[in-house]
Amino acid sequence: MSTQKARFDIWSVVSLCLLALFLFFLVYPIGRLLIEAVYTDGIFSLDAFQEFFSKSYYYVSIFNSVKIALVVTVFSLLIGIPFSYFYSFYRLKGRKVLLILCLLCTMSAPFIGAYAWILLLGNSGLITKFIASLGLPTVSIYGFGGIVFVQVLKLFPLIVIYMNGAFRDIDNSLLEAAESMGCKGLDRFQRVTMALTMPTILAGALLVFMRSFADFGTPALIGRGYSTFPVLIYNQFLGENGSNYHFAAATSVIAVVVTAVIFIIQKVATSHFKFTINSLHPIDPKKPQGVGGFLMHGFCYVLVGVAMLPQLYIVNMSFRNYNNTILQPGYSLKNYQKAMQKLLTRSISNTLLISVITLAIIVVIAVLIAYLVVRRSNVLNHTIDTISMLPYIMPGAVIGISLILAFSRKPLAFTGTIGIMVIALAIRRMPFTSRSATAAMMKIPISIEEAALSLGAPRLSAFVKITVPMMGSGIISGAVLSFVSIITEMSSGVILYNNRTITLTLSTYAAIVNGTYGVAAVFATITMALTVLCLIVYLHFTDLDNVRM
Amino acid sequence: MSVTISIEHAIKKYGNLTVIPDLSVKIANGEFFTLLGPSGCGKTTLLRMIAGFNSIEGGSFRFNDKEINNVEPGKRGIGMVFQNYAIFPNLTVRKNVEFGLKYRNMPKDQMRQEADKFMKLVHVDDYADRMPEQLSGGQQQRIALARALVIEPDVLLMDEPLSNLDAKLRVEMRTIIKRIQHEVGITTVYVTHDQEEAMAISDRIAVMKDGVIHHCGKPENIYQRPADVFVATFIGKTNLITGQMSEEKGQACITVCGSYRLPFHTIRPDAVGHKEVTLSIRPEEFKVWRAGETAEGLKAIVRDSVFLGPNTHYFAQLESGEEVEIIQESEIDSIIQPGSSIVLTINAGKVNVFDKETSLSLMTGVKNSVELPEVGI
Amino acid sequence: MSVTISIEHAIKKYGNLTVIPDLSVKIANGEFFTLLGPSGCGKTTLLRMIAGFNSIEGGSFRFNDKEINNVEPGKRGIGMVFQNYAIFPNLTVRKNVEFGLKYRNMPKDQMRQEADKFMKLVHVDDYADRMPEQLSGGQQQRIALARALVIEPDVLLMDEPLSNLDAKLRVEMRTIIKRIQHEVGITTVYVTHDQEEAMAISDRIAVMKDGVIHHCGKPENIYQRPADVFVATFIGKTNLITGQMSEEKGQACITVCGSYRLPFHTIRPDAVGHKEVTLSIRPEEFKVWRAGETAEGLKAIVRDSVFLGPNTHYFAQLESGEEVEIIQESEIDSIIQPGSSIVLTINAGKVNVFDKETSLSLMTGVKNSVELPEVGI
Amino acid sequence: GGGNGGASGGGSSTPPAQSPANSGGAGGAATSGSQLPYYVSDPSTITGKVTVYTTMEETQQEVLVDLWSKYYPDCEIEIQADSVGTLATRIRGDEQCDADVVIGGMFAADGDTYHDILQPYTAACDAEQLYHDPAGYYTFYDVQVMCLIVNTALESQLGVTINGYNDLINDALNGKIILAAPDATSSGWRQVQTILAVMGDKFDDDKGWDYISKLMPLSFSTTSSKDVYNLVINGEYVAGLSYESTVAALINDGASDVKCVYMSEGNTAMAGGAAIVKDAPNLPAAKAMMDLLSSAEFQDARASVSAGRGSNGQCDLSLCGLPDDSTLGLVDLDFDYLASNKSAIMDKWNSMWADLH
Ligand SMILES: Nc1ncnc2c1ncn2[C@@H]1O[C@H](COP(=O)(O)OP(=O)(O)OP(=O)(O)O)[C@@H](O)[C@H]1O
Ligand SMILES: Nc1ncnc2c1ncn2[C@@H]1O[C@H](COP(=O)(O)OP(=O)(O)OP(=O)(O)O)[C@@H](O)[C@H]1O
Ligand SMILES: [Mg+2]
Ligand SMILES: [Mg+2]
Repeated sequence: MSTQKARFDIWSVVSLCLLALFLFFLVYPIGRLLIEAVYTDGIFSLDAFQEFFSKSYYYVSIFNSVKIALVVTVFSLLIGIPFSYFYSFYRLKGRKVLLILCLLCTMSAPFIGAYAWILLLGNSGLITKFIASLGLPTVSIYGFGGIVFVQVLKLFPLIVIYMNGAFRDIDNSLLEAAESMGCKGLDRFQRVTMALTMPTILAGALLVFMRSFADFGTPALIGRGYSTFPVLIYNQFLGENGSNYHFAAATSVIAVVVTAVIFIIQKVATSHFKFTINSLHPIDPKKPQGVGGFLMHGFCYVLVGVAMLPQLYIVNMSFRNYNNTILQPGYSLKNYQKAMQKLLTRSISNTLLISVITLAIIVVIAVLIAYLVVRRSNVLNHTIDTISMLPYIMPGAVIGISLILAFSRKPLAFTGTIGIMVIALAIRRMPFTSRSATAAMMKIPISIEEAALSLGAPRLSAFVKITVPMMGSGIISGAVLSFVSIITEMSSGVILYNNRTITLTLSTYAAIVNGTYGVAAVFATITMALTVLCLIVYLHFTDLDNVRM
Repeated sequence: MSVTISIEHAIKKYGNLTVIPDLSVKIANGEFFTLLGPSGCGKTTLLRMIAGFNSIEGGSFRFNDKEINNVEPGKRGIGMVFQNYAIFPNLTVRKNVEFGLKYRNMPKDQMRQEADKFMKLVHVDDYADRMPEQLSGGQQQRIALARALVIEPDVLLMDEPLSNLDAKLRVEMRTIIKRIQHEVGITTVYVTHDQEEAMAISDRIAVMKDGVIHHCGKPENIYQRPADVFVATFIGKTNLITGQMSEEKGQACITVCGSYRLPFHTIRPDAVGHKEVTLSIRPEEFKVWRAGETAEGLKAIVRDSVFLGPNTHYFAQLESGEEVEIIQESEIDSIIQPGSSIVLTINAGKVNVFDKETSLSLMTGVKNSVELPEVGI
Repeated sequence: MSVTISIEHAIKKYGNLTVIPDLSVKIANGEFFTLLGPSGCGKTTLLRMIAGFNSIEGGSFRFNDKEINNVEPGKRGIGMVFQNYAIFPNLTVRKNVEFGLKYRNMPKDQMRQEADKFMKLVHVDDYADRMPEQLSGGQQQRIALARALVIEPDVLLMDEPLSNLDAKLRVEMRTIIKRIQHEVGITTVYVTHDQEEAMAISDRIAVMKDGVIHHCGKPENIYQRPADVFVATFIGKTNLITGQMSEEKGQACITVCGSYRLPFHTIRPDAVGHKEVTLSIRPEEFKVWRAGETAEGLKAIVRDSVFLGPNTHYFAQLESGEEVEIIQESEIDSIIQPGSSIVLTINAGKVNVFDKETSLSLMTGVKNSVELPEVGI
Repeated sequence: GGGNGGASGGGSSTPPAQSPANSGGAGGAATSGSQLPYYVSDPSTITGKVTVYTTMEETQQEVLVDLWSKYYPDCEIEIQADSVGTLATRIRGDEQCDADVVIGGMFAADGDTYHDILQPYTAACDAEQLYHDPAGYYTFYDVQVMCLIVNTALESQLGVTINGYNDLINDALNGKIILAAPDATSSGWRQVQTILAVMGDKFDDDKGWDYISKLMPLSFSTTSSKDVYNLVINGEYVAGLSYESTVAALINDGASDVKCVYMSEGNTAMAGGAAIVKDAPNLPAAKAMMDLLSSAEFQDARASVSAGRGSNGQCDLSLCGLPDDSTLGLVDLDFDYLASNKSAIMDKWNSMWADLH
């Protein structure tokens, strides 16, 4: 309601509180980073930027990163949307399993996933050798194609999860109306289904783009010297040869500008699709039949199967005998014993504690933001929205650094505590959840909420009792994604963690750094197991028909 | 192409709930066929089965001789107006109307023209480039109408397409629907809750209750000689009064309220006899006399009166305690005041008589058949 | 609590589009006030301004003496039935109905009882535990109704609450609405497109067009003495015929079709004079004579006839070429065949006369005021 | 205590400084009653917890933990391993950082890069050490020599023999060489130093860069030192430019089909070590740790499990089967030059890499 006159009510209070939170935890650290970028020895100077644009090997990385991210986004959409369509419109066999597996595909921690791919598809990888032994020509995992391949398999489930929510929200009678006019099959999919889910498709595309853009592990391992932005930033901040904060901060600022442009393009595109759907008649999934049904099952299971390969390989690795880095013959539980000495239990409990707290914070704030933006559209709330989106366009390491710059000195010394981990993760994951919540919110017709108000419900309880449950699909898909992301988040945590606040993913990372791959595989496997467990518990308490993910 | 629709022994269940137990009906090519019935009786359900959007638990649906039970909705050649409009929220008014034309292999120009024509017909041409959200309820409904009509389908299915329009617009729209339907010869199945509309627009009407067709026939047949008490009460207002039928020289005679005795010439010969009957007397079939103006008749006391434009309704209580409603043409300043005593006489030629036990009509002239109408339309 | 609603100089714009330019009206405490008007005239908009869901671009809205322009909808003490129902799709029928009660500090038991009572009233008690998506359109609409009524608000706002119900149910529901409204003394603003419904249920009606109230008054006033040509044509069917007014001894006389001359006693003295006028003659204000039965009158030829239950409509063409619609009580087997010549006479006491230029009524007895009705309700 | 920074070049020895901290330690009574070595402090004074930030791999950590626990059973040791850049960032970022010492990743050529987070200290065995930090911050325990890691199976498959840098310039090896980016990794940076030192006539001359320009098109660059040896061992690459110590350790661990090749053209050595973090919470333990690291006992123990070349002159190289310094053709490096020209060399490398790819 863009015309709603500004009234001072409970929502104004919420706005102000959110603003204060964001100013303190986000704007201030970013400000510190900016200062770092433009001051050399206390003097204002743009030398770092000058340097960046004077050397081709710096600025080429922009194009490389954008190119990869674009291609990955397109392919993720191309396979993610059909997957989700089959999942949502047909009763595929083993839907729950399919969904869980699909989520697991996104999960491997950076490095270890890409490393597993090398062991599978590298020059002397398992699969490569197998293909070669059949006398077939082999393809190389390295280079541009490899990065795209690995990232697409890792990121397409994000599209699936987003789209599942969007498909749930389509009112079936719209599809029927189209069909009654002769619009069917692929055509209907394009003109109606896709058009109605466009806001979600765009949100998903942006998400994948940003993830791909910020991915450090994959290009670092299989890029064959393909220089990308995150690698550049990472080296500047955390390289073994000492760090150049000044230049790294400047590079970060440039990265943020690039992603900001993409973000704005997406926002403009999305603004063309503002409409509401009142899904009183949700889609009723059909039984897949005949050849089509067979192909659908084939497509989904093969896709998930391929995407799961590195995870399976990691599980396998966790049982292999390792002498530190070197693989030995035979299987045992040695790695697990070793992992126990390496803070396994502390990692698990930290992971659960941090992810639950963070998730709670994120969901609450994201839902509030979504509401403010969609229903209380005004300058203040748009400012909040824009601010909350900032982390979207910031690589994780940049956020980590900003927090360190901001909160490592008294009286604001939060570093080294669980608190800072929660703050970092919350900041980093907030935009993703708030995007999906906003998309969900946009689809709810305002009259439903008005009905609640007219029945005497105070604004807040109308919101909690009616709006939030109706946003359900959007929120839950966002929350599930966030949960998985939080568990596997590494980049911002790497410089913030210590032994007291270590999590499973960071333990995986530490084990990799340590060269103990078997132990790393154990941590990765446990992470996976934990996630599966959480999802099963979640699915158990949710009626499958209401799994609006 | 023109289509005859045959439905045989159709069954519809939602889970354990049987909504349509066993329904058969034939709809002639080019016919304007209306489903009428109380809320929740299964009208939308039946319409959606014809369209192919609901599963069919039993029976066969045929278009001409082709069974369509398993034909995709998109391939049935139908146009549909949905009860909840189902306007595409992401498309402008024009795009909504043009939507179906894209599948008619029509040149762009002609498509635009056609869309323009229909938007004009339903008076939404001023809003062609607006988004549906910015329109009033009635305007949205008219878009749904234009969108279905513009494609000139073989079978037009409409679910309360005019429910949100005012009387003038309703009449105008139903005239347009009727005209297009007639010109193109579209077989049309229409759902409405408005009896007057059904009467005015339909070639035939099926009156349903709980998934069963109680009476299927021409509007005037249904109105004048309803097949059972439900139909009589559902179609138009009526007063049900209990009477006692007796036979006098092979002629039926009915006594109402103990004393008022009327000979009936319209009872089926085989139904004449001694039994309890239910009389259905429409409010306008009473004639009101001020006390004293006539001797024979039902004595009553006016309880209430409502002015309704051309007519005035009276609510009166008979001596037997039964309440009746009466409609008389309004006379300015001549409303009979509540409390007045009146005498009512009945126009026996119009009154319908039903067996009290079975509720079925005892009259001659009841025409009720789910088969194709004998004469062409 | 009881509430008087005063609206003064209300303005509503959607962007550049002014939907309501300047509207004032007062609604009395406990009054049943209906907004009537063609689709898109701004009824929903006005209702939503009263509810507080639309921004107000100008003017003041008051409940009793308190300006509510900036009061939260939830704090205005309103109940509302939305045109598109706005049922909570995530709650069962019962939960939908109970929703508003949660904010009335009612014990659980009583809440359940109240909900049960209202679900029964609107006949959805059988579906209490179903989700709304499993209900028919009319059933959904009734839930919306129950949900708004159960909280017994100070002000009840209803936007076409019965549009998807059949005639019987409509009458039943409107009786329930009226009864509850009356018992609790709720000030009610009602939007409908059904004139008969408006007539039957309302204490006062405002007839709107393009955001302007053309006539505000009691139902019979509006019907019998409409304030202008628009109101005359909108409320009920009417035939507009051009006539020539002349003065004879201070007495108005109107000549129609060149030859048929009628004295009028109902013209306002100040309006009597020589001028062109428009006569609004309702179909039932004609009397039909077969050719030869009377001498004075309008000669016409029957073009078409439609049987509509109690009445039959005739469409006839006058000698002047003007088309008129006539309603006569139906007689079985006595419909006048198309092509027959007839003569029409007019009941001059009922006919309304308007200035041809301004369209405004020239009659005595027009009652049109947006102020509070003088006598209490 | 604190050593005075001498201005001498790398590799030269400075006389042992006084070590005032541990004068009384040697006679302290350990529970066992046996005589403790002079570089071990009185165990009763070393208590609480010592937090070690380290770049050492797992086996080396184990050696350290074992030795520490043997002498200081009352002092718990907690280890966090990561790359030195990350560790340094973490120390800089964390006001309440509990790190006492940083072990590993501190090199003679670092200049003053880390001086802001460290404090100077001269360890007990300084006199025995072959290498000394002129600034007085670092305690060395390791001498780093470069090597090529070669996958012998693939080598013979391709029919090539790799004995030095020149053998890499061979089209048969195109795409089969892996090196670590010098701006991202210390091993990469060390390799560049070595190439420039041994391939040109003079350090950092055109001849050296000419070699690099031939090597680059054939190579894959990674941002992690580990990738180099892991991927050669896995058979992804034939040859990698790496550190001697890790490669030797991996071979000890059982890596098959790989060998450690010392470049026939020559090599460079650089001492690496540890330092005490500024304001270390447990300073006595930190000092004891430095003393221990400088001892031949630790360095030999480390060498025996992971092939680290010790910096203490009394170390026994035979323990880890490494060749003697003299066989490597070591060339001296000018650390000052390196420190001041590091970014110029990196830039040149990066530009060249961008041009050639
Ligand atoms: N959000 C909007 N933006 C622009 N115009 C609007 C918007 N909502 C309504 N209108 C326009 O305002 C006018 C009045 O709309 P309103 O919904 O009040 O009509 P209504 O009288 O309720 O009609 P109906 O009987 O068809 O529901 C219409 O012409 C409509 O097109
Ligand atoms: N998905 C469903 N699941 C269970 N019952 C349903 C479902 N849809 C409809 N029904 C029930 O089937 C019956 C018939 O519904 P239908 O929608 O056909 O009614 P209708 O005649 O169109 O009524 P209305 O005039 O109110 O729209 C109703 O009682 C309704 O409650
Ligand atoms: Mg229906
Ligand atoms: Mg409306």
